[in-house]
Amino acid sequence: ASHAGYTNAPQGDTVTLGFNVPQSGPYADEGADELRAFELAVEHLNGGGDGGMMQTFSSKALNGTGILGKKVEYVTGDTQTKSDAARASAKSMIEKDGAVMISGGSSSGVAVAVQALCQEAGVIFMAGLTHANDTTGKDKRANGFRHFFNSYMSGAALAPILANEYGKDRKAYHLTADYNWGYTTEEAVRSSTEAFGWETVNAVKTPLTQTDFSAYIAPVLQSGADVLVLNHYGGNMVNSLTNAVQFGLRDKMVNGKKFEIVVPLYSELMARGAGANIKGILGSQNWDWKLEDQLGSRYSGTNAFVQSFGTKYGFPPSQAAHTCYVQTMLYADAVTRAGSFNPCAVVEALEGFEFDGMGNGPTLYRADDHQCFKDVVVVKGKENPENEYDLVEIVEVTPADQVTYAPDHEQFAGGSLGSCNAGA
Amino acid sequence: MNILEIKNVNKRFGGLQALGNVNLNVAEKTVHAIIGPNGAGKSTLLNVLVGKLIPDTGSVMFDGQSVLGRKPYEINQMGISRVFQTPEIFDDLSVQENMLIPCFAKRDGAFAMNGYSSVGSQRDVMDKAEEMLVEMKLADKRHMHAAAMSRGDKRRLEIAMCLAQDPRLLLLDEPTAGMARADTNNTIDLLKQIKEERDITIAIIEHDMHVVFSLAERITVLAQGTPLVEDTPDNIKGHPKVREAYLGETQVAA
Amino acid sequence: MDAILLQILNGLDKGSAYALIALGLTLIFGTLGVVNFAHGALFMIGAFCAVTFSKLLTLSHTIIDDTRKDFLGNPMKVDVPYIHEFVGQTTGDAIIDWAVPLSILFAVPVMIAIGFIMERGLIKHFYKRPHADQILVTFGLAIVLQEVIKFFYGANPIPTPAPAVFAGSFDFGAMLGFDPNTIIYPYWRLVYFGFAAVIIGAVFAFLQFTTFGMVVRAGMADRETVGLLGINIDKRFTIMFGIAAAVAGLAGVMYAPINSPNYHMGMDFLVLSFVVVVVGGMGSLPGAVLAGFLLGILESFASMSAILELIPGINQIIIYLVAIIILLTRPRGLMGRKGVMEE
Amino acid sequence: MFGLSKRDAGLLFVVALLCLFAPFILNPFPEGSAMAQFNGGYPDLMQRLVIFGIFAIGFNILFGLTGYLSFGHAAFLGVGSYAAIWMMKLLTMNVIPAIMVSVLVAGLFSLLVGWISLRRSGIYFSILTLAFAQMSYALAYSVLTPITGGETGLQPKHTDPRILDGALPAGQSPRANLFGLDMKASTQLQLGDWVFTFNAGYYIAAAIMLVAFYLSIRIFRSPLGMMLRAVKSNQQRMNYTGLNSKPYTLAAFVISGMYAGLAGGLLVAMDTQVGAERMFWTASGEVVLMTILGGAGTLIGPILGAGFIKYMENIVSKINDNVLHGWFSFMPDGIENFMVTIIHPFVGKGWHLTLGLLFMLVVIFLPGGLVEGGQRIGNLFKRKKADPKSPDGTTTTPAE
Amino acid sequence: MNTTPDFSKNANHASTAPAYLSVWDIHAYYGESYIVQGVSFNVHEGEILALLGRNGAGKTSTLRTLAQIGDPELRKGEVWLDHQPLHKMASHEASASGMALVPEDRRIIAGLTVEENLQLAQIAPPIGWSLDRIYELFPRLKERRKQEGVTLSGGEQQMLAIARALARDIKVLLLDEPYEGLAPVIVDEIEKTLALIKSQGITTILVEQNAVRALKLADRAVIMDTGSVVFDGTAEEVLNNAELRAEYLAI
Ligand SMILES: Nc1ncnc2c1ncn2[C@@H]1O[C@H](COP(=O)(O)OP(=O)(O)OP(=O)(O)O)[C@@H](O)[C@H]1O
Ligand SMILES: Nc1ncnc2c1ncn2[C@@H]1O[C@H](COP(=O)(O)OP(=O)(O)OP(=O)(O)O)[C@@H](O)[C@H]1O
Ligand SMILES: [Mg+2]
Ligand SMILES: [Mg+2]
Repeated sequence: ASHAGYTNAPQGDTVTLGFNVPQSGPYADEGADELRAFELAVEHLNGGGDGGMMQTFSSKALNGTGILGKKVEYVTGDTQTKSDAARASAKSMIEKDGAVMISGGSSSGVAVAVQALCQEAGVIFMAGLTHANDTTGKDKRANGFRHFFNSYMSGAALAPILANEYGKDRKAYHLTADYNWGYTTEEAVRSSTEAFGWETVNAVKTPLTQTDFSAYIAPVLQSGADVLVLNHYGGNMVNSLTNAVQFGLRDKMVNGKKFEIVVPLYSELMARGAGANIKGILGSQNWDWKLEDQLGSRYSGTNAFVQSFGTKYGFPPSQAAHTCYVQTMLYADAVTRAGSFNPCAVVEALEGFEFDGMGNGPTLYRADDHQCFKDVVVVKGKENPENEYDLVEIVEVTPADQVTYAPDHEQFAGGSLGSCNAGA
Repeated sequence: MNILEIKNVNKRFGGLQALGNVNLNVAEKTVHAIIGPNGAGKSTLLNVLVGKLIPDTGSVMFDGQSVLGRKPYEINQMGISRVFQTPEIFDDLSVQENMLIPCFAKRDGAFAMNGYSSVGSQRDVMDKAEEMLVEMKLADKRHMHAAAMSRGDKRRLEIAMCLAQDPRLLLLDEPTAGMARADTNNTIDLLKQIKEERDITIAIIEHDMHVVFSLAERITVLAQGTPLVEDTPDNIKGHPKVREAYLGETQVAA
Repeated sequence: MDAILLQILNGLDKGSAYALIALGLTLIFGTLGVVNFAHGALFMIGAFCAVTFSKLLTLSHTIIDDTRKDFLGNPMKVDVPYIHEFVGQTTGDAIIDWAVPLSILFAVPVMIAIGFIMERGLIKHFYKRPHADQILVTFGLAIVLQEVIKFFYGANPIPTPAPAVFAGSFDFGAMLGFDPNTIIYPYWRLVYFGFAAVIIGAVFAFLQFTTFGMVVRAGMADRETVGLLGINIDKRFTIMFGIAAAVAGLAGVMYAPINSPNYHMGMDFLVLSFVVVVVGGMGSLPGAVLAGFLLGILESFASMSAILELIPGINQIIIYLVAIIILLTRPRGLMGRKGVMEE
Repeated sequence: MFGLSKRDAGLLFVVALLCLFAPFILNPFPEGSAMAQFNGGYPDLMQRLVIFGIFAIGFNILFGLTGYLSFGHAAFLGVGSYAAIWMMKLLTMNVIPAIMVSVLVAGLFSLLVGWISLRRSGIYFSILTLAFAQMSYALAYSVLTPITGGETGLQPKHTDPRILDGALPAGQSPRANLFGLDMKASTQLQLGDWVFTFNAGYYIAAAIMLVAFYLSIRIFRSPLGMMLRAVKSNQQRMNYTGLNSKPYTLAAFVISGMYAGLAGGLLVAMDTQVGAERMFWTASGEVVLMTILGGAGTLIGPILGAGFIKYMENIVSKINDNVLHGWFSFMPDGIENFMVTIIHPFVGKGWHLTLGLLFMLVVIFLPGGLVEGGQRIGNLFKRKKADPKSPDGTTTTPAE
Repeated sequence: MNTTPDFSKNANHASTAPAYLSVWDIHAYYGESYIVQGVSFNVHEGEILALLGRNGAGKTSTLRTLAQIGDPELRKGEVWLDHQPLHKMASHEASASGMALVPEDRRIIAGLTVEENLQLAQIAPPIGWSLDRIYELFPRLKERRKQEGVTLSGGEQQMLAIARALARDIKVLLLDEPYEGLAPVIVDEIEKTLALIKSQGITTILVEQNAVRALKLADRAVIMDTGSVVFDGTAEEVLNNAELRAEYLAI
């Protein structure tokens, strides 16, 4: 790969994308699902399979001949869910394999680290699963884009439904993972539930490395709280929820009300890990594979994606897989519309881009912070799941405008996109 | 002039009075032997002298300075070196390196941040170590791993290491135990010679009466933690109590 | 008051897990002197014994139910456990429900076998090697075991619930005259606590009331001499290893309902269990148990929000802080024996 | 030469050559060939190899010589990194102050930790160091987020003050440099199908590694080095020989802490970001493994061990099924699939399995680590000296 | 297994075989260092054999080889005790067959009390003297029986090491410098003990630097130098052969 005005300008008739996902560590399964989606996306871009969401995508630029006529190839790497390892892996994709775009990831720490790297190197970063506000808030970068929703949106989407289901006179107790994502999620859920009249009786931080949460769960009842909010993700969430249910919290009556547990950010894999404990618990998701079936064609694209993913792999895709697939498609589309792989051209094509048919309904890639704005799905653990992929039911969908915030919202303040970097 | 003055030293191990009111003076530039039955407290006394044990009561003065409460390395730097009952050497180092370390300790003191120049370039120390190796007939084993030496050789090495420091007081805990006869004799000669040449004081614990009587100018007999008698070798030999409690029949004859 | 009582109870329970894990480790590490980085993996394999056993019980054949549709619109496949056919649906479900306690029967032979194989095949050659080599080989082994489990079970936690009768919690508060719901305690954790007590007691009794413990301690201090006394120390080391593996495994089996097992749960506990063993003092079984409970209780206290407000972040570091303080004030931990791994 | 013995100078020379020609040595396969997957000659990996080499060299000064097994050295690396990134945020993107301050800060921190931890020896010491490192990690990840960036770590930003640097031109991100020479600056050399990349940052890091290696040889051969080995061998004898073992061990601890800080600073210089995971116990464990794997107490072993682990991590983890199919595509389909199925568990997401197996194989068959493997190969070529009775036969020279 | 060794290759030994303990052409290595270089000798039942030689001659190594410790490793040669092939056994099996070694550095086991050190010897059969009987011989040990073994004085440790061997039912006692570090009176005691042991039919190999003392007690003597046997004969022969004494024993 030599100079052509920007980093890793594709030579010859192929273009290389880098898919950087956790393959070891606690999120390895999520990473594996992301990778499946990436492979599917590449297949579709190169004209294989049934084309998936390419058929429903509102932009018709893509036609199954690769990107700008170049066959799409890809390299993979292991982020280990550590920012150092993720950067090392991304760098090898950029320096060794000549990737023009990096995508994937399953945590905000990794997303922010890799996004900064891509900014420096002059390639595009299409974030995978990252939910902390910072990714498109104080750590936003011109070369980075996030399709996934964020903590603020979770809070904004959940609060009205919580108030509706559990009443406005509730006392909440927060357990919060003691790191960035935890802080932003707690803040988002707190401020939006308090706006509906909830009282926050206590918020306790729990170490990331904690596995047994009994010491944190046990005092909850003593505090007089009647709702427990678990600002936890991954293994933390599985364990804290399991512990909470073990303590019988869900069978208790406090202040004359049934005790409730809320998990702001849901994921299918976590739900599977938590098993029966998840039943009846509310949370939010970026997307769910049943959206189109249950809520109609506003969410078109969903079925097309589920169909081709399910046919290839035998089970429905996770939201992590969905977001990675969509990000790949959006990138390819932006390149095609821009007519160039030049990152700055791609940035221009993506900024302010409005699209539909990718499973989330009408969506905007906002120019100010490179965050997608779309509906947020509020879900609940299913009482009688039919199989291990059918663990949640959709409660409601909060429309995009209710979760939209000003670019300079205080929860996102402190960063600046800078300008796009095309590299060498 | 006494180089070492031990006053009223007591040491208990649980119910055992290992040292009971030990008073003992060692005159400068003499060879003073401490003998006594097994478990009499001889090694314990040495442990007190080198700072390995702290006595319950009493005082120990070396050359007018108290040694109590000082760290072993400080005591050594004052001029007291000790050979242990079971050889204490640097097993993982070569014989030559074993010799070099005390030479460096002598030259540079308890700590020196000498991390840049190579060992080989320190000629003075290298020469001194070499000299001792030759003197102790260890020169041909120079590059041997110290752990792989036979026990007699280990002992010789340990003595050499202590001598290399030019101590003012040399404490020997059964230095010739396990040494072949020939080497025992050589060691006796060597110690005599060193004492003459370097004017040092030697305190020696030995069960080999041949060694004791060849070297010692004064002998203290320790029994059950207390000095029984202190006298010249000839008087000790004849002392009935010592014969009965310690020497037995054969030794006197031999 | 009730808050403190609650945290003591909590700590006892957490402590029983720590103590049990540390007990297995101290048999190998404190007693045999082998730095066993694979201990966490043994714990993890124990938990996966429970998972595997549940899976075996629910081994099914698939029938196609034309009346229902799956997510792609094809006819639904329904799994029917064989056990339903053998013993009928109700008994079958009851057995499946009791899978975790039942898997003890399965785990004990499996773990002992793993312990034997590991010792005979690998560790045996490392007794005389430097600790560094032991670290490398057992760490390698731990990774391999972990990856094997990951290969078969994936990285996601696998819910492994306790029998339904143990669901919910016991109200100590009400019993002791406090307000109801102030001191509650899950039944399964009471079971775990009791189980830990039994195992710890059994291991103590075995090592205390037989000469086995003394011989193994002697063998660790000086294998050569013990051999000279006519004792086949190799055999005893192997047995000891088997026991340690079984203890680790049982700790894992019973822990499965508390935290859904995943392939890296062993690594999560590894560092902690080393800290517990060392704080307890090398070579001391009671020390390890005591340290387990002590650290468990302190950790519980540090998680109280009143304390967290006072010293933010204390819950993150309490274990290490206490470890440092204990190791600085007591040279060999709480009850360590002299000369074990001090150089 | 340079005050080294011929043999040591030779070793240094070989390492220097390896560093100099690493872009060639690590890229033996032509671009686009199936084997190109194994090429490691791209800047990031080469930088990592030498930086972790420095880390391991330093660790070996403590562990290899004194036998004190620190399980918390990653903390010094992490602290060095944080110091460096703050220099870049506050002062300048020039790497010189960043690196110097990282060494200094890590040195001070290791002085504190060492001073406390060295009150104990053996496993008790290891656990003390581990405890300090884990506390550092936990605090950096959570409570100290305002200073460390917590989960998302720290990267230079436009908005940083950087009082010594002028304002950045639009569209430019802050880049680490050495008086204007960009760490990322690379030139490429194309020879037929082969492409070799020469990167400024790598050569700077490699030069620093050579200096670090040279200093470590000097320490090994110096009286200090000998005293440190004496600490390992018999501290009791040392104390009764009038030597205070404490400051010696502390010196080794601080030196190795400074090496770790240097490595941390260089990591930031090459890749301007820090995350707290850098201090997690597994990172401390990794340097232990590197050192043992290569051969603890040997001069070159730690560098080999570091290279081995980092190469595995970066190369094997990237081999996915797609690549495997590419390799075996010349075979009939059935055999191709079979081969892919066989190899699949060991590469890509299974790279840890390979790593674990290799750890075990190396330690079982090469008790002295990779260095021993090298010696065995060397012996194959040399004429066998068949005199087992010669004294040299029984000597184990502790170094090299 | 009960076959007698084939000594036909070595005429010297053919005449004395079959002995109670036969050591035939043993070669042993510490790693790659070749230390015991073809040692052969015979010991008859109830005999005391003095094994003498300079420091580093290989006496300890020979005893360790006989006890099958494994370090040095016996690579060639045979050791037969009462028709049992010791060279095929591990050290604990050799011990069960009646071989007992009192090592030169005593090897008292750290962390165990005096009494536990003795009890340890009585775990595996065959069991020898009772603790009471041992304490009768060494009252000092009885006094100190609750103390940790390694904190005993040097001489006390030596007693314990010998006592530990007697606690087992043994056929051959290998003593590596048992007098070392003992007060002369105690040496007298131990000598008496050895005579007593001999009277009970136990065979003894005694390694000792105090050659005169050893030879006075012994029936036969073997002298070693640099890993091989240089003399094999009666104790008297050595005492009477000034040349031999001067060359190898310096007496
Ligand atoms: N740490 C200790 N704890 C308990 N008792 C001890 C300790 N150290 C020594 N003793 C006891 O103190 C007594 C004196 O021991 P010491 O080693 O001083 O004797 P010694 O005179 O050197 O004898 P030997 O000539 O046999 O070496 C012995 O009875 C010994 O058992
Ligand atoms: N572990 C070892 N590794 C290598 N060589 C060794 C080892 N132990 C002893 N040797 C060597 O074997 C030779 C014989 O040693 P051994 O201890 O058997 O002699 P010895 O006759 O018992 O001497 P001593 O009277 O000094 O005890 C010596 O040269 C010694 O250096
Ligand atoms: Mg003594
Ligand atoms: Mg010997």
